[in-house]
Amino acid sequence: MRISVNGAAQEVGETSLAALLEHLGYSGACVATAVNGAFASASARGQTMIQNGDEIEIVGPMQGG
Amino acid sequence: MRISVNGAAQEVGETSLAALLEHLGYSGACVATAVNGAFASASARGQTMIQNGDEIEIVGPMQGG
Amino acid sequence: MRISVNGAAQEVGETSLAALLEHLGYSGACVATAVNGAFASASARGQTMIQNGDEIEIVGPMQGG
Amino acid sequence: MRISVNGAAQEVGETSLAALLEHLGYSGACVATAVNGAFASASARGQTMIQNGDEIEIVGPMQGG
Amino acid sequence: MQVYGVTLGSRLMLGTSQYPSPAVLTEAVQRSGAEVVTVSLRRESATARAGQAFWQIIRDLGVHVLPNTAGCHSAREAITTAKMAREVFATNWIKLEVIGDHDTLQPDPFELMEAARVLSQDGFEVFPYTTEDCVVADRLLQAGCRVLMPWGAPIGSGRGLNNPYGLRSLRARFADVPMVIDAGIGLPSHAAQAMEMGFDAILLNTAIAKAGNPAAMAGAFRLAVEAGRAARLADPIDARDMAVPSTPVFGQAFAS
Amino acid sequence: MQVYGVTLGSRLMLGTSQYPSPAVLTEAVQRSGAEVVTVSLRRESATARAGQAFWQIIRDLGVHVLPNTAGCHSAREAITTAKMAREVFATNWIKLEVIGDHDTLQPDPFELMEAARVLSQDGFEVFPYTTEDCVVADRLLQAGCRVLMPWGAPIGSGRGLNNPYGLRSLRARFADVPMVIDAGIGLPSHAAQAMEMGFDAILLNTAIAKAGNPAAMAGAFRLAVEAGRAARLADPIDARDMAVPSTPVFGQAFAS
Amino acid sequence: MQVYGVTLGSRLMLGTSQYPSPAVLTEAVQRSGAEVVTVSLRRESATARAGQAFWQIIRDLGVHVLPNTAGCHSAREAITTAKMAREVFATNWIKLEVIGDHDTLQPDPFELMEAARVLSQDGFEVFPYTTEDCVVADRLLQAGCRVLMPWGAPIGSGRGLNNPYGLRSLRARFADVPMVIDAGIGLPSHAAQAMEMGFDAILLNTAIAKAGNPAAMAGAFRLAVEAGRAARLADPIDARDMAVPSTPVFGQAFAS
Amino acid sequence: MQVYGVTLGSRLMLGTSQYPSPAVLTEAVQRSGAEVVTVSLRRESATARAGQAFWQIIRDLGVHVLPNTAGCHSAREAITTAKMAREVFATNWIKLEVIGDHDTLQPDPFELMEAARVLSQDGFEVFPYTTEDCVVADRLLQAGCRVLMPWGAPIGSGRGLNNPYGLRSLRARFADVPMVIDAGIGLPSHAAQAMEMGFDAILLNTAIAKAGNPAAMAGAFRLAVEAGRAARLADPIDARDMAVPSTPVFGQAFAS
Repeated sequence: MRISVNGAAQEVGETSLAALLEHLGYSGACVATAVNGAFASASARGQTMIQNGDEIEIVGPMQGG
Repeated sequence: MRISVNGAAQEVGETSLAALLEHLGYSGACVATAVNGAFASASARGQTMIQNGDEIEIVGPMQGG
Repeated sequence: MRISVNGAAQEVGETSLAALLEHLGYSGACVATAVNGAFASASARGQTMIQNGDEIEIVGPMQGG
Repeated sequence: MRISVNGAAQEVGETSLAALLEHLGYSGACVATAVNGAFASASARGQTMIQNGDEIEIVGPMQGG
Repeated sequence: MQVYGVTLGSRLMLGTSQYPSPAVLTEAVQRSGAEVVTVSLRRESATARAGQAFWQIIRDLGVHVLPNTAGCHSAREAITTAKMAREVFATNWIKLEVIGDHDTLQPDPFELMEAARVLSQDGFEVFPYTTEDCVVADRLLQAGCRVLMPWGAPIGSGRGLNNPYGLRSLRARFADVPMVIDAGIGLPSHAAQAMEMGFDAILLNTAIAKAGNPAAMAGAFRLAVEAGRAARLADPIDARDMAVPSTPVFGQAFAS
Repeated sequence: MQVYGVTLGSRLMLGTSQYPSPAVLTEAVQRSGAEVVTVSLRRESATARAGQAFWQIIRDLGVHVLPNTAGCHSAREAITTAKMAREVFATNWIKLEVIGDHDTLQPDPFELMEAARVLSQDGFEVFPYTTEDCVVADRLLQAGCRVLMPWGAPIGSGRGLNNPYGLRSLRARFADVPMVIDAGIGLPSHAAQAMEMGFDAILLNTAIAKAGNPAAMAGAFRLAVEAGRAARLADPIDARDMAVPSTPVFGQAFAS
Repeated sequence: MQVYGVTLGSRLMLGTSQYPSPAVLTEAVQRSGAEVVTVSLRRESATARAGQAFWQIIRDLGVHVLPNTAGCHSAREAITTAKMAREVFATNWIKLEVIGDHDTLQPDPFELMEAARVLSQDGFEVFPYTTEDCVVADRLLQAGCRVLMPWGAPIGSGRGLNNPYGLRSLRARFADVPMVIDAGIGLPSHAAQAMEMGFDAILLNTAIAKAGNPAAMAGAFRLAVEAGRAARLADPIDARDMAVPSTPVFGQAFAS
Repeated sequence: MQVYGVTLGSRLMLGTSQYPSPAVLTEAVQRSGAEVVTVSLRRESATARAGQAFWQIIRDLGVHVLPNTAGCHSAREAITTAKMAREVFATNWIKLEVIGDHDTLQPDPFELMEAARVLSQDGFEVFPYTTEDCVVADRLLQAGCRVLMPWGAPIGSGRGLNNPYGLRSLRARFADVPMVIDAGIGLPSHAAQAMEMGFDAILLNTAIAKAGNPAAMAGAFRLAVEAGRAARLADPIDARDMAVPSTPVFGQAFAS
């Protein structure tokens, strides 16, 4: 499947959002996720299956004004 | 029927809006009308039958800023 | 002699400014003096002889902005 | 004699201010004059003899704000 | 200037309220050179018929009439009022006022936007009374408005341009939209300032109607609006922080 | 207005400096309606005689000439310059400038006062360029001046009225003295504001001469000065802190 | 002061952006005395993990964290961002920014209101970044907000209170609602002025982070906010139009 | 800061007039941290001796005393008053006030300059109360003054800095001269603003003495003066005309 992660194209197999995060190396990181513009909570990541064309956002803390 | 005209209570019999206006003495006056907050155009006054409890507004030109 | 002290008319005999101050009850007070608009220093009061018509100012500390 | 006219050094012989103006080519011009910072009126130019070292100003109309 | 396809020779518009007498109103409108006056609606008495007499005075002025929806506090009220005004005054023009705050008579951006949308779709040519808010302005334009009427200051306050920075931003953001400063103007210098900033016209009422001599004040505002417009076109100097001499310094007498 | 016994129909006075050409200067003066223009003196070359040509242009305008002492930094310089100006321009009028600060071109109150005293005694009719300082103004009046020319802002800055509070105090303190705002005016709205505050006339130069279109700007200032004066006489409304409705609220439709 | 049930000893809140280094940020927060700092979210790289390090720095400060939705241009974006922020920062607080204009970064009242409504219903405690518009404020309160964050001036402009009259109206209209002036503050005097006007707290970032010495500037703002608050409580004198003597005039020497 | 060789730790100076009671005065001075207070002279009654009691209170404060010449309208009066003050208060310091206008209590530049010259030659260390006039300031410095006390606004008006442009020019023109803003300050934000502009200290009286809670207001002013001074040293950001984002825009979620 072809998806985008943080704006960059990625080729992935069938996977849950949780598995994708682990695969991408986010284990242990304090991040939040959205799929196609909708919030995907940490507790729901295991049940959230990635679909072809999904746009995934993985965000973490940053400075803010 | 009991209606209000420009905020004042009135007792009237069965009548159209057009007839009401004539009855009240507005013949020939350049006025516009609303029934229960909705515009009632001059051309529709003949077909507009007054209902019990109707709130009629009859307005004319005035100074404005 | 007729003089004025702080704007009030006074009748006095021949006297120095120092003696006048003592006579008026200013002994020991921290005040400064002017005669006819000119400063009369404390050290000069003994030699300053009062003339008829002199205008004496005797001022002390007050609040100021 | 050595004088300055409008800030420029000039060598001149014995002369009145009036003659100097004519000599310098100001005939007929609407100008005013000052010698050493003092106004020299037109009517006095004939009697005003130039001295060695004099600073002469010859001014005319200009734009002003 | 053009508003909704109508060419106006005068950039001053006048309210008709609060004048000492109809005669003074008439004279003030004439002295102002205004080609647009605002009017309103109220409950008409069948016997007194005050509105009919007023309407004749206005018609005799021979100017464009811009009815307002003054006093409305919701889109629904404003829409009904606009429709009644269209019938009475026989014009598609409507100065859309939807008040959101009793104290400042500030427009309500939410109700205003809704009413502007509905009325524009219904064929009205809407002149919305709004704030200097750029985002609200953008929405009003999207809703179909082709003219904006930002406030200078709260209605009747006479404060002039209360937020010049915000107004300047608004003017810059929508450079091609006709904008009429409406409300808050107290003095001719305020009107001139607004025109110098690039606003297209001025609508005012209280400053003329409540002046000691309304007709003379109308004339003063006419001149000021023309002055401000002419200055805008004549490319004014920029303000400088430090002084520069206006009389040339070369050729100065007594220079060494 | 009257200044030193001369009645003026126009309340706008113009400087003659910095124009792109003599033709533009002439047109600007005509469009402005000014009846008074300021001029200056400089070293004249016997051959070029530039001043003679300029003087002819000014005379052709048929206006009153107000020579200045621009560039002078002491009473002595200013006095000699004034005397030269009187002879060249054949007038007792003198716009007395004695500059005290190179950066702001601010007048020097001490030298100004001394020069005003000497010149007034010598028969000059002095128009002193001064600040908004009430005490200096009082001294200038005591020295014989019958007109004051307070600055709006530093010369050429175009900032308008930099200290409105101070200017208002000055105006109130000497209500009967003709006062001409001189310097700092950048826009017609500034001129209108000064007139609304009760000043009697405006003298300016840079704002017109350096505008993109000087003649058009001159026309704009003419209108603005007339607008401000007319407003002053027409008794303007006061500014209010809180808004009040300009459309009457009685008879409002939909009221309960 | 209390915001959403949390008692704060300090009335100064700080943004965490634009500092020269984390160490300077830490020192500035400490010197400011702030008990609330704002943070944001961005795309996190799995390898660089910059956000994780930053988060540790913030946690070490021991302050309340107020996440923002900076950069969002629609209610939908802002709502998703708020939900992500709640998870990351483990707080129901959200500083709700929905930008409506690219130039001025002005809030969009329509999207803001919608997002505030949805988020409030979802259990968020919303701090909406809004303008001085009283009607928008009223809607935000109806939508469930218990705090308002009106701008002083456009973000990063450092202009201070751009529309004091509008802000004063807003403050008066909702006297009991905690209001934090957010954005536009450039100098401690601006912060003191806002507090004197009765605002409850100040949130700022650029004025400290981009100062030559951020930590010292943080200390300066701390003092200014305390000064303004203390003055508000101490009942200041009113400004007067005319001067009155501060030294008593009775007993004056040399009086006749 | 140093004035006439005396090092002061506090940049706030207080007048001692108009307090509700001596106890409040004492507390206000203590809370303000002021190291300099101003005092005056009046006709002393031999029996009441009110001045003697007041003087004891001031001495107990342990601060520097700066006598003024309030109420004097001529150089001669001011010179005699200064000499009397020197003897009574045992200090060469004199705050030189020579009033030139009854309404605004504005200083008289002519009499002030003359008195400053005479007193400086006589060994006084003169603190002249003056306007923002650069030329008068220059003369006062030439007359021997080593400190200037420009007004913020008329005495007791509480208007703050009435002419910021003029004050900024004055500050820039004499960058190395200690300048104390004296008079017109109404709020702590005014004091902070003056310090941010680079003035060295603030002298005030009415704003504290006539506040509802003078001691608390004294504390507020202390903080504000420190805030403004610290900001000046910390290199503030410049105000910008257009907005810029304070939260970085790179890495923004939802960007395409």
